[in-house]
Amino acid sequence: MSKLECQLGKLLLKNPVTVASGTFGSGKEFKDFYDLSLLGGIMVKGTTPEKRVGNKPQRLVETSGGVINSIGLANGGIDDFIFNILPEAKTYGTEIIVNISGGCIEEYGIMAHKLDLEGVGAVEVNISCPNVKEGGITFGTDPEMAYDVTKIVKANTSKPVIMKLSPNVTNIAIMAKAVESGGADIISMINTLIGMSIDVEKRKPIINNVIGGYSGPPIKPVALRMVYEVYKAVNIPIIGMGGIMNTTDALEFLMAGASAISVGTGNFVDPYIPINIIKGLEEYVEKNGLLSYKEIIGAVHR
Amino acid sequence: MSKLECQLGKLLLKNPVTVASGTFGSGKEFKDFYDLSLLGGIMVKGTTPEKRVGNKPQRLVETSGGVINSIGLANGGIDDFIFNILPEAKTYGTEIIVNISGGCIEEYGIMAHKLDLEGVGAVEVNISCPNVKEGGITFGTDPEMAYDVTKIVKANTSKPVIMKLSPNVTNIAIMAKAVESGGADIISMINTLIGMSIDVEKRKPIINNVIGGYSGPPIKPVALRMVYEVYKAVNIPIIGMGGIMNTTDALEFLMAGASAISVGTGNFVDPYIPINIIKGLEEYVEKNGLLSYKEIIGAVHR
Amino acid sequence: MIYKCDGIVIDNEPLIKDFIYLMKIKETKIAEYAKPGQFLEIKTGTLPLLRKPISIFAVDKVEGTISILYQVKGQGTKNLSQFKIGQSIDLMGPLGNGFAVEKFNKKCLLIGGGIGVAPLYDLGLRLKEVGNEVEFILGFSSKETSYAIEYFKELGPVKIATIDGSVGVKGTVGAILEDYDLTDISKAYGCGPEPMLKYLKTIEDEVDLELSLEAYMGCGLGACLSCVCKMNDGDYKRVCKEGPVFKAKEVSFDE
Amino acid sequence: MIYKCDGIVIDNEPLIKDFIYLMKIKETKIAEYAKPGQFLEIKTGTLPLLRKPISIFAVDKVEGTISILYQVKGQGTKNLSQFKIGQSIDLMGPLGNGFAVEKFNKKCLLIGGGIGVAPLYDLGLRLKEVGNEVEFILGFSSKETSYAIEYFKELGPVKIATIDGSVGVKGTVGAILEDYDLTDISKAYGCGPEPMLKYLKTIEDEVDLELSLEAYMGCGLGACLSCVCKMNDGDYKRVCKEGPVFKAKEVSFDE
Ligand SMILES: Cc1cc2nc3c(=O)[nH]c(=O)nc-3n(C[C@H](O)[C@H](O)[C@H](O)COP(=O)(O)OP(=O)(O)OC[C@H]3O[C@@H](n4cnc5c(N)ncnc54)[C@H](O)[C@@H]3O)c2cc1C
Ligand SMILES: Cc1cc2nc3c(=O)[nH]c(=O)nc-3n(C[C@H](O)[C@H](O)[C@H](O)COP(=O)(O)OP(=O)(O)OC[C@H]3O[C@@H](n4cnc5c(N)ncnc54)[C@H](O)[C@@H]3O)c2cc1C
Ligand SMILES: Cc1cc2nc3c(=O)[nH]c(=O)nc-3n(C[C@H](O)[C@H](O)[C@H](O)COP(=O)(O)O)c2cc1C
Ligand SMILES: Cc1cc2nc3c(=O)[nH]c(=O)nc-3n(C[C@H](O)[C@H](O)[C@H](O)COP(=O)(O)O)c2cc1C
Ligand code: FES
Ligand code: FES
Repeated sequence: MSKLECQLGKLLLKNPVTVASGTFGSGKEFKDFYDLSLLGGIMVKGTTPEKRVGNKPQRLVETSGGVINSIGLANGGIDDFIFNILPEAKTYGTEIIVNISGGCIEEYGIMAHKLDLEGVGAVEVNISCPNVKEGGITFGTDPEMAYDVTKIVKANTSKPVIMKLSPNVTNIAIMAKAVESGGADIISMINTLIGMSIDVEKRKPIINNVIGGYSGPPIKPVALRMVYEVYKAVNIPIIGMGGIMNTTDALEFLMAGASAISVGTGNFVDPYIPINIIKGLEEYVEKNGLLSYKEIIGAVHR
Repeated sequence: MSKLECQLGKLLLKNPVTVASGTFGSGKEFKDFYDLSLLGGIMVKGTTPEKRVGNKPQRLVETSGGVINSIGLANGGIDDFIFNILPEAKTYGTEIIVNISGGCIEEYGIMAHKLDLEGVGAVEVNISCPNVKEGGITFGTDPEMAYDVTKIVKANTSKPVIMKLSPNVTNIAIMAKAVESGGADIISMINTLIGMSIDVEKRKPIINNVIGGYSGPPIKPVALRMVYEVYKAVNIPIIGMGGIMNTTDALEFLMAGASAISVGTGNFVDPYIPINIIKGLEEYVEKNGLLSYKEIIGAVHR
Repeated sequence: MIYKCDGIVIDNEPLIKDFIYLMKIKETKIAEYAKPGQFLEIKTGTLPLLRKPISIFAVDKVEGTISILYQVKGQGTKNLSQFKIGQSIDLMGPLGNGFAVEKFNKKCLLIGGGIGVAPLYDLGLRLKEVGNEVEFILGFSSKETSYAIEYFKELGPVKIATIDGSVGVKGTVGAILEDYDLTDISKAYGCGPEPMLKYLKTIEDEVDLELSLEAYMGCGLGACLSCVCKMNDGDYKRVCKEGPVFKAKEVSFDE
Repeated sequence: MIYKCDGIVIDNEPLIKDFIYLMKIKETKIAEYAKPGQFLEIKTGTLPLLRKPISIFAVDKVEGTISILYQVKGQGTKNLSQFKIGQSIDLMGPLGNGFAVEKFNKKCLLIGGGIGVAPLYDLGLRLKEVGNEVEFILGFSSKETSYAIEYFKELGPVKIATIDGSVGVKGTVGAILEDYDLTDISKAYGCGPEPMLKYLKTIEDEVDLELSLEAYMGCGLGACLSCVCKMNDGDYKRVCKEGPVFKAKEVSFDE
């Protein structure tokens, strides 16, 4: 057995290095660089029940050493994903994890049901999008709504369910416990912080949507802290992300309590970061005489 | 009248550039560099009812382009401040704004009462510290507690009351409204994000207290977004801070809705940053033919 | 095929100091596959974090080099200007679709504004290689801020417009196009600032026109969906993947 | 008086490449006021964000220069090693209290471990200037990683200890101190890694001893309270302000 083999509940990855939703397309866009089967898994770009054109540009800007984006979940809709993207993606030889967003609880159920298909490794549930019915409160900030979303997704799929937590909350442990008690198999975290950037010449926000999701190296300390807190609060495995750029960053997340990690914004800077981290972890495990990388999961708690 | 004159409710500053609590000592430490009377105001290091030695070191570390600190409110206590620090500070020719932290609501009242003194320009209330009585929930994350703290401080002082908001909440606008309805004269924001950093060699958190407050350039996008949201939510003036390093950063905060700004971590990098920003704002106002810098407050909302 | 590789800087000269630079890079694989109108994503330093999209100005497939023409705007392009000869430079490319190059009946007209002239040199060269005649209309703000004109003159006649009239016709490229006989032209190409592209759309019915667009890019690979531009059918397309070159009639600059 | 000023690098030579460097900086004001044991806060580049505390190794008050001896550890000290002659360098100083310098009855003993030797050169020089005899005990890990010894030899006898025994006595400075007759010594000074300082505390009753401490610093000015170390009375003191030099008996290294 490989020393990097990664068991997340019933989801088995060949290694703990995945790529984060929205930063890796469906994988196709990175095929020229390396064999995608090297990856532990691919979280594909978020899908929604219907096609969405997304927000008006400018949709992304670099600021403060990170990136703010407000893509607005542009995608062809879940059916387009199933018929036009999944057939190719499932040939990549890595776990395809489908990231879903709904506008109401029922939509999450419908999407989960549609995705209960061969070739789908797991469902990752993005609860950072606003709930239209409940007047724009996001599912990701209200523990009861997060619980309900988890329940309905679980009820509609046989796949492992990954609940993706938003960091824009007062108490991340409460959110984690809510999705755990809803039956979540895995937690992935963190989604983007909400940020803003201003063009002082134009006296306008740079992102057309005014605010957007802040990601990249600057958010790492917040992400690590939250992984640390959630590891103490729940018993399900965590996929950690937020500013991971190299092996040291990945080790920090593992030691804070993540069982696997995801590279997001890093893919824009250097598409080889996930591959370099896989190599780096292999070397780390050898150098430290570990039987499995798992020995360091949650190491700072001991 | 100077084009930088800054009126924050009943608090009048000669310009909108202040220095943030905990990053400027009591001012004395920076006296060699420039005449402190140039500053709009000084928020002195946080004081508490009793002397506190603070946390065990390591108390601070640079990470991800910012800084994490966990000083633990080390200070000589409010009486020491009043008798040994204030007499000198009030000779600096700038507004002395006293930052206070209590372990329970009553303590805030007591401190405010003690500080109702000549030479104190305003009281800045730090509500990010945990409430010991209520089991460690911080005043800064519960709107009702924030309201109660504001009320008691207001009842005990004739000075302008600045409520300092923590960014570690789901909804900053609710917190802002709570302190506004409690009678706050001014809001200052943001305090630090909670972050963590890990030493992968030692497999231990770098900060002895495990987690700490994350400040500096990386938190600017989050701070700007929150100032933007709070500006829409309340009618009292805002002192904006979080990663301000230069005039452009300061302009971003003013345009997002702040009426004044504070330089924190920047003072460690270059003690002249506040002075450079004052000059920069003067130039900006001239170049753009403004009658007062106030014309750009909240500009992005228009 | 997209490559990520370390090229070697073999020249990095200011055409106008602190403003316009021409950099030549040894990188055989990208040189081999590059088509006119394609671009690179260049890592310019530790910060900025993101790579910067820069068009390919010229390609020498024999010596295995590519050249870029760039304007110093912010930190990223400033970093570029500080690369030394012999230094390695982290590139991704060639990216995007590129311009359509074929043998046309009549002449080709290449219209560039400011740093938008960059992709037109390689385009002109390839169009000539396959047997076309090329003409250029280039717009700058003034004589002092005009550059690279001698390169374009190698390939065909060049008409210049400057806003202040200090060289050529006074005004934008529009001032030249107004009186231009487009019936002589099989195909036109445009690259430049958005106001110029908007103006060019007014001639889209008179001549077959391709425009190269700019948009803020996250990945340059089609993955992040940040670089989209509006199409006439209301949909968005990715400038880095379906573009940067679009048929003028496809795109919409309406708000 | 603390100054923030731009010095000019007039020398920056590796004593051991990629490891130990000696930099000389023209900066008259700081040179004028610097006392032995004080330090500078140096801005080494855009990142790291924070300034880096570095001791003053030597001062030439006549030519108005200061020298620093530093070890490359991470990004900040790596940046330092890349400064070129003639480049300006953003300094704050002189900071901290410094060592007590006066005329003593008997000899002074200066004990340094690794890069902790840095402040002892200037200290030795000033002690001699006021009429003392000085002796050094310096500890390194090996011959290859020992440095600057010739500078100390100018000032007085130097005893060396190395962990691997490749030069001098095998072991830490403790291996020399064990057999050392401290009755000859009026005053001792120590600077080095924490284990060495802990060891030195075992001789604090035999000789009047000052230790120079290290702590992670935010401001270097006494404002942030991050750099504290524990005192014997349970209180904390700021290494940047009340220190970096403390009486050995004052400090506590207990957890
Ligand atoms: C397909 C394409 C080809 C280009 N070809 C060239 C060329 O050949 N020569 C040349 O000089 N410039 C070219 N540009 C523009 C160039 O990318 C920007 O000038 C550069 O990114 C500025 O970065 P900076 O850090 O120097 O300045 P900044 O201060 O960061 O930005 C200045 C302006 O440049 C633009 N910009 C910044 N970052 C990006 C980004 N990641 N993606 C897109 N635009 C950005 C924005 O409009 C911004 O307002 C091209 C752009 C695109 C999209
Ligand atoms: C009063 C004092 C005097 C010093 N004098 C010298 C000297 O003369 N020569 C010399 O080579 N070194 C000296 N040091 C140590 C020097 O400050 C560190 O080696 C340097 O800061 C490392 O920074 P870096 O970015 O290269 O490495 P990093 O990788 O950032 O850090 C390596 C280690 O250096 C220490 N360090 C990092 N940042 C700081 C900081 N802001 N404050 C304090 N310690 C830090 C930490 O222990 C860290 O683990 C002194 C330190 C102090 C406190
Ligand atoms: C351009 C962009 C698009 C994103 N789209 C999605 C998405 O569709 N669904 C989702 O759950 N997260 C999305 N994210 C969040 C990332 O998956 C990730 O949680 C976040 O960026 C933090 O990781 P990083 O700092 O490594 O980028 C997106 C992030 C970026 C930068
Ligand atoms: C070392 C340090 C100590 C601080 N101490 C206090 C404090 O005592 N009271 C308080 O309200 N805020 C304190 N803060 C928070 C700052 O006042 C400020 O709100 C925060 O650092 C964000 O601004 P910045 O990014 O410009 O530093 C402290 C910050 C730092 C870095
Ligand atoms: S830049 Fe990412 S899709 Fe075009
Ligand atoms: S480093 Fe700030 S008080 Fe010493």
